[in-house]
Amino acid sequence: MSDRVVETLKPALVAGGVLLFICAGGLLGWLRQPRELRLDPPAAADLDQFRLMHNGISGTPPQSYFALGKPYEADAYNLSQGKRLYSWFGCPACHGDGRGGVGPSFLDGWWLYGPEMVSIVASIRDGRPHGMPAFRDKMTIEQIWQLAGYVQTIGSYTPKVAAPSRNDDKNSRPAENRGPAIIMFDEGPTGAHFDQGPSP
Amino acid sequence: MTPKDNREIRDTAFDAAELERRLAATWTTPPGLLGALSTVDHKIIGRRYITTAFVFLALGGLLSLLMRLQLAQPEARFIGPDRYNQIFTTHGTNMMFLFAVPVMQAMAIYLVPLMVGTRNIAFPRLNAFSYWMYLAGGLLLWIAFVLDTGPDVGWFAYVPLAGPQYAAGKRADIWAQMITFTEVSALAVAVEIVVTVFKQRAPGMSLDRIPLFVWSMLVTSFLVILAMPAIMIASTSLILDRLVGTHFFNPAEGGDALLWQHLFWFFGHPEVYIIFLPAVGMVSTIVATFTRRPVFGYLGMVMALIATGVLAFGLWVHHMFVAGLPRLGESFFTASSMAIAVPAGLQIFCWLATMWAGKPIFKTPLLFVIGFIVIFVIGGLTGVMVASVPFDTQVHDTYFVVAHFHYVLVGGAVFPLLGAIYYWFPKLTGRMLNETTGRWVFGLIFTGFNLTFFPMHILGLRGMPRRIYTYQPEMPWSGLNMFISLSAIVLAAGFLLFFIDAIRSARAGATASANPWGATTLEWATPSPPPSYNFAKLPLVDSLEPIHDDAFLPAAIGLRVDRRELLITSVVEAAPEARESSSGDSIWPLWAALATTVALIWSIFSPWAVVWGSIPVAIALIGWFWPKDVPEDDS
Amino acid sequence: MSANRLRHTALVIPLLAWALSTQLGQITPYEDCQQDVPWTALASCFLLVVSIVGLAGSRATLTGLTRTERFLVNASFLIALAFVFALSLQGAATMLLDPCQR
Amino acid sequence: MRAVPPLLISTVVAASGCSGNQSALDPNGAPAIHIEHLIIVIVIICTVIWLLVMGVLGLAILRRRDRPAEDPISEKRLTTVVSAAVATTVIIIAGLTIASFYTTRGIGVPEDAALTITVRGQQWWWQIFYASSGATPGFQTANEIHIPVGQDVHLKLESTDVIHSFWVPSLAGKQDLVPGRSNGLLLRAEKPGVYRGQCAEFCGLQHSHMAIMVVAEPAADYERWAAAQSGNAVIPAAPDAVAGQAIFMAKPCAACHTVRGTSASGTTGPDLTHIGSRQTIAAGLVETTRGSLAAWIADPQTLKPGNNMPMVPLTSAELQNISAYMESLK
Repeated sequence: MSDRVVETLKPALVAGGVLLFICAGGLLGWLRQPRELRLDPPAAADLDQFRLMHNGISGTPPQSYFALGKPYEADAYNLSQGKRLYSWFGCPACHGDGRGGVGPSFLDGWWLYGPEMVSIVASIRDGRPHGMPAFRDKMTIEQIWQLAGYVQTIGSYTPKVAAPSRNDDKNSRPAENRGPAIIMFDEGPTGAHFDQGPSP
Repeated sequence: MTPKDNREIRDTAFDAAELERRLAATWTTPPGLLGALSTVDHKIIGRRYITTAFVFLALGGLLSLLMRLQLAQPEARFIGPDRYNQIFTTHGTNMMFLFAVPVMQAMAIYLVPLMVGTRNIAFPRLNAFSYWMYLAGGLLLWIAFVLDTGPDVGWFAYVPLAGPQYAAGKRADIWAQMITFTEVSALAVAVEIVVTVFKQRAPGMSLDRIPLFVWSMLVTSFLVILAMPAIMIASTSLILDRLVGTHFFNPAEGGDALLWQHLFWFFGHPEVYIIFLPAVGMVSTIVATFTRRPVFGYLGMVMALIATGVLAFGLWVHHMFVAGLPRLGESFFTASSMAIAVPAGLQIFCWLATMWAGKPIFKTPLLFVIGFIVIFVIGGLTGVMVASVPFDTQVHDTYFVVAHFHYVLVGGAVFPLLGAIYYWFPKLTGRMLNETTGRWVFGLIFTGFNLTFFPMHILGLRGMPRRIYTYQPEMPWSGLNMFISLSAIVLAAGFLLFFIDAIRSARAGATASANPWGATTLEWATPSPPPSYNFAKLPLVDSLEPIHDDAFLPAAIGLRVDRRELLITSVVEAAPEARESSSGDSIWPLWAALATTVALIWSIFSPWAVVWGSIPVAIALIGWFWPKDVPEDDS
Repeated sequence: MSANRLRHTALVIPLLAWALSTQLGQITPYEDCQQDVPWTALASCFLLVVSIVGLAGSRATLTGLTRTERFLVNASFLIALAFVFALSLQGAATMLLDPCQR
Repeated sequence: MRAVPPLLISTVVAASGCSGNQSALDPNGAPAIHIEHLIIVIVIICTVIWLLVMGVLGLAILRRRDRPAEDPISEKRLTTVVSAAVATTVIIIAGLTIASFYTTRGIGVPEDAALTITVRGQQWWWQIFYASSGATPGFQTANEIHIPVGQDVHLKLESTDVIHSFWVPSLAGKQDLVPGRSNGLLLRAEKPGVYRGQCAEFCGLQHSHMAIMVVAEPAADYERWAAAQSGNAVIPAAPDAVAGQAIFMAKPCAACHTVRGTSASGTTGPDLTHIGSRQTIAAGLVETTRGSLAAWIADPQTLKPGNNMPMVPLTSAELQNISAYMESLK
């Protein structure tokens, strides 16, 4: 009789085995890099060392950025931090909720310096002509990367795995996790948009 | 086929040996993997459920040891705040949703059909489905935890912290969907138990002859049916807020952060009684068996169960005494919370009276019941304390409350549960647990528990809040915390010994007879473990104690033996009404559960999953309900 | 009301009265405070009276019951007593507490 | 509860003599004293009940059984005893409930408090606003509340992000700070002293390090303090502090923090105008000294992982100067 019991217990034992497997995985997960709350100073210094094309558009991030797993584009926590910084550092004063104002809009998918992280980081860090101030002395480089990741998300050029959190205030524009702009904004035969603020 | 034609295949037509052979052929689950995956036998599913729930208990226990390791010293650096928040959230969620509620329902899945004298639970395929859903929900939570995306917002997931703005990533979504899994499975089991108790009782088992454990599971099932929809609404609104962009809980857009708390605790407080009431039933059963007399005051016990069950729905605001509601409205909940002490006290007095008047035999199950009374009375009295608004403003969200609810839930539910495992282990496995080891298990757990949790009352009064991952060295808490952490090792050793004993005894324990304790409820009138058809002939019940000399009065019913048939009886008097077929084994519940799992997990990532994911669910349900061309019932 | 229905008033009326009172306790204190009328106390006392009437009604007809029926009626009477107790404590709260206090 | 608590209460009270402690058993404010009386009454009654129940349980286990189990007379006696026990329970419960209601009346918020202070919860610090009164203009501070002894103080509790809970156990029970709502709490210190409190509602990563200090002092001292706090920051004189001020303005610090009277006017971090006068920094994390300020500024994420202050790269000289400047802001 008890053999039958053992037999019928088998699926449960299998389930138990699976759970123990998870437990072992838990130890592995322990070793997995946790949510990065404090970036090592050398890593932060390295994030400052990206290379930019001479025209200020596009470039290459430092190798360490890829080694970290592109955390400022792929990690919801960093994107959410970026979103907070967006309001903390007064970005809405010029760019509004992303629709633009004094400064250009991020929403239309037409960016003067392109959608690459390096360009955005450079824009924030060093400033740009026609009124974009440099935030080099106001923010740490880690914050600048977080903010850049968020700004890139507003434009939503490419699909992302992660999305920043939604603000608990009135929704005045499309969400950051909508479909990528690259589909919605086909360049078409007409070329450049004329209504997006001053050119560099 | 007319009844006249199949008279020769009724159970009245055969002698005992032939009847058992034929019933076994009809009811037994086929061997092999397919058989294991498609079985609808309530005993197999019940055992699976219990085993899985205890695995989750062990995992949740490991998490609590990690927390104690971190809290043993001030400003310890063993676990960071991010991981700690995941650990305490997963510990709470796991213990409430994956251990406590399922294990109680699992005991009912196994025991209720046996105790009411029927051959299978009502809706057996739904039962199989509910187990797979439960397993999937548990795996979702634990896999997420391992991948460092475990929920980190507390098991209560208060908004706005769990809302779209402050809980980045998928962590809170995983929590909300995992709740949905367990809701589905718990609701399914609750419905099965209500129908089994109301319509499948053995003839003669009128409402005043139902065993107290069955009464408690009946009340619990109604609580599940009424409370779970509240959390379903809550978790669904939360996930809509987070994924779709609704604003139920967003004050900036006319939502309300306190709405979440009302919805959550409207479920959350009855949840405590969903866990506690089955334990009350277990205690009554064990007390009756080991004092050699029926429980004193059957009427009072039933009254207490129902009154507690209903009052449970009027207590939710006592979790919100400091949220800023009018004190007058809060005091209404003080009144109800205090009033619930009366039925609880009545139960304690009845058990004491039973032990006083009976001749107690101090086997391990009764030891756990005595431990239960010692601990639960403390938990109940601290419950009276936190029910008072001014008292609660000091101890709410402190370690006092941590101590209180562990006294209520571990003392009030886990102690009876362990007693119940020792008591029903022969019926579950056909073997006995070791009595000597059992005494050690009880001693270690009882001592370890009190040493671990009693000092937390004092910590709470001395100002230590809950859910902190560390505390500063200048706070006067480090001595007691170190003491608690060391005591937790004793407690863990007790549970470890229990698990070792259970695994060893399941394989090599002493073989159990049909009724090793000399008990008087129906499950003991069939072999240990019971055959697939539970009872060769259905029992006839003539009193609260239907077993006389280890046997019951067999009823001459005339159920067919060539297909699975049950007897349906009336709700109040349990008079026979009809014969009804009970479903056979089927793989479709598993497919349906898999399809639902895919849809639910996918919906964390895209709302479109609700649309596309419903197609496989529909296919699985069509397969499940495909007509079999068999008449359903005969009057 | 037939005797059969009257018997079950104990199970239904005090429970409903208590549930209603609990809900009103979340609503009326705001009105009390604004209008300076003790709505909560009035509602609470009224519901207490109603529940006691329901309780008494169930004791009016106890003859001619089967064993199971008598069991149910007795159980519901005892259950109802717990709710009358809770209601009277709620009534005491309305007497002692200021509805404006938060 | 057990026999221990009354004894323990007295030892605990004796042990926590220093008033910086946060303990519900060391009350120095009117509401907390009311509640402590209730706590003691309920704990004593419950301890007695528990002892009685345990006594009956022990007798039930140990008593000699010479009579047959099923005796109709003893059955009837049991019914009487159990009914009496239930009746006693009803009476005790009613008594405790009424006692609780009376205590509730004693801890309300008065209509006419002498002083109203707005406390706003933030992840993970307390922003505090004093309204202008008489000659003193309104001002903002953080993580430290000063109140005059023996006067009713009304706290208005608000939150800008998630739910927090204001709890200074030696002065009063706790009250939540809920976004979208405004709650109130009565504080009334009966004795001068420093009372520590802590956020009691789980609010995220640094819920553990969100302490608040309530300094109760005689009215004259309080007035002096309020007048000093409402003024602009002192202009540094020492050379290292002067250098520190320049660095503070040039580095990211000024983008988040306000130092009144300078160009630093960020609003996302705590107001630092008089940080040198506060007892602790980083919401009760460490005492305010030049060393702890330097440690905090050098690496806030190691001391309080996950908080919103970033690690700003500074040379050791810069760090020394900035901490000297911070310390000088008395």
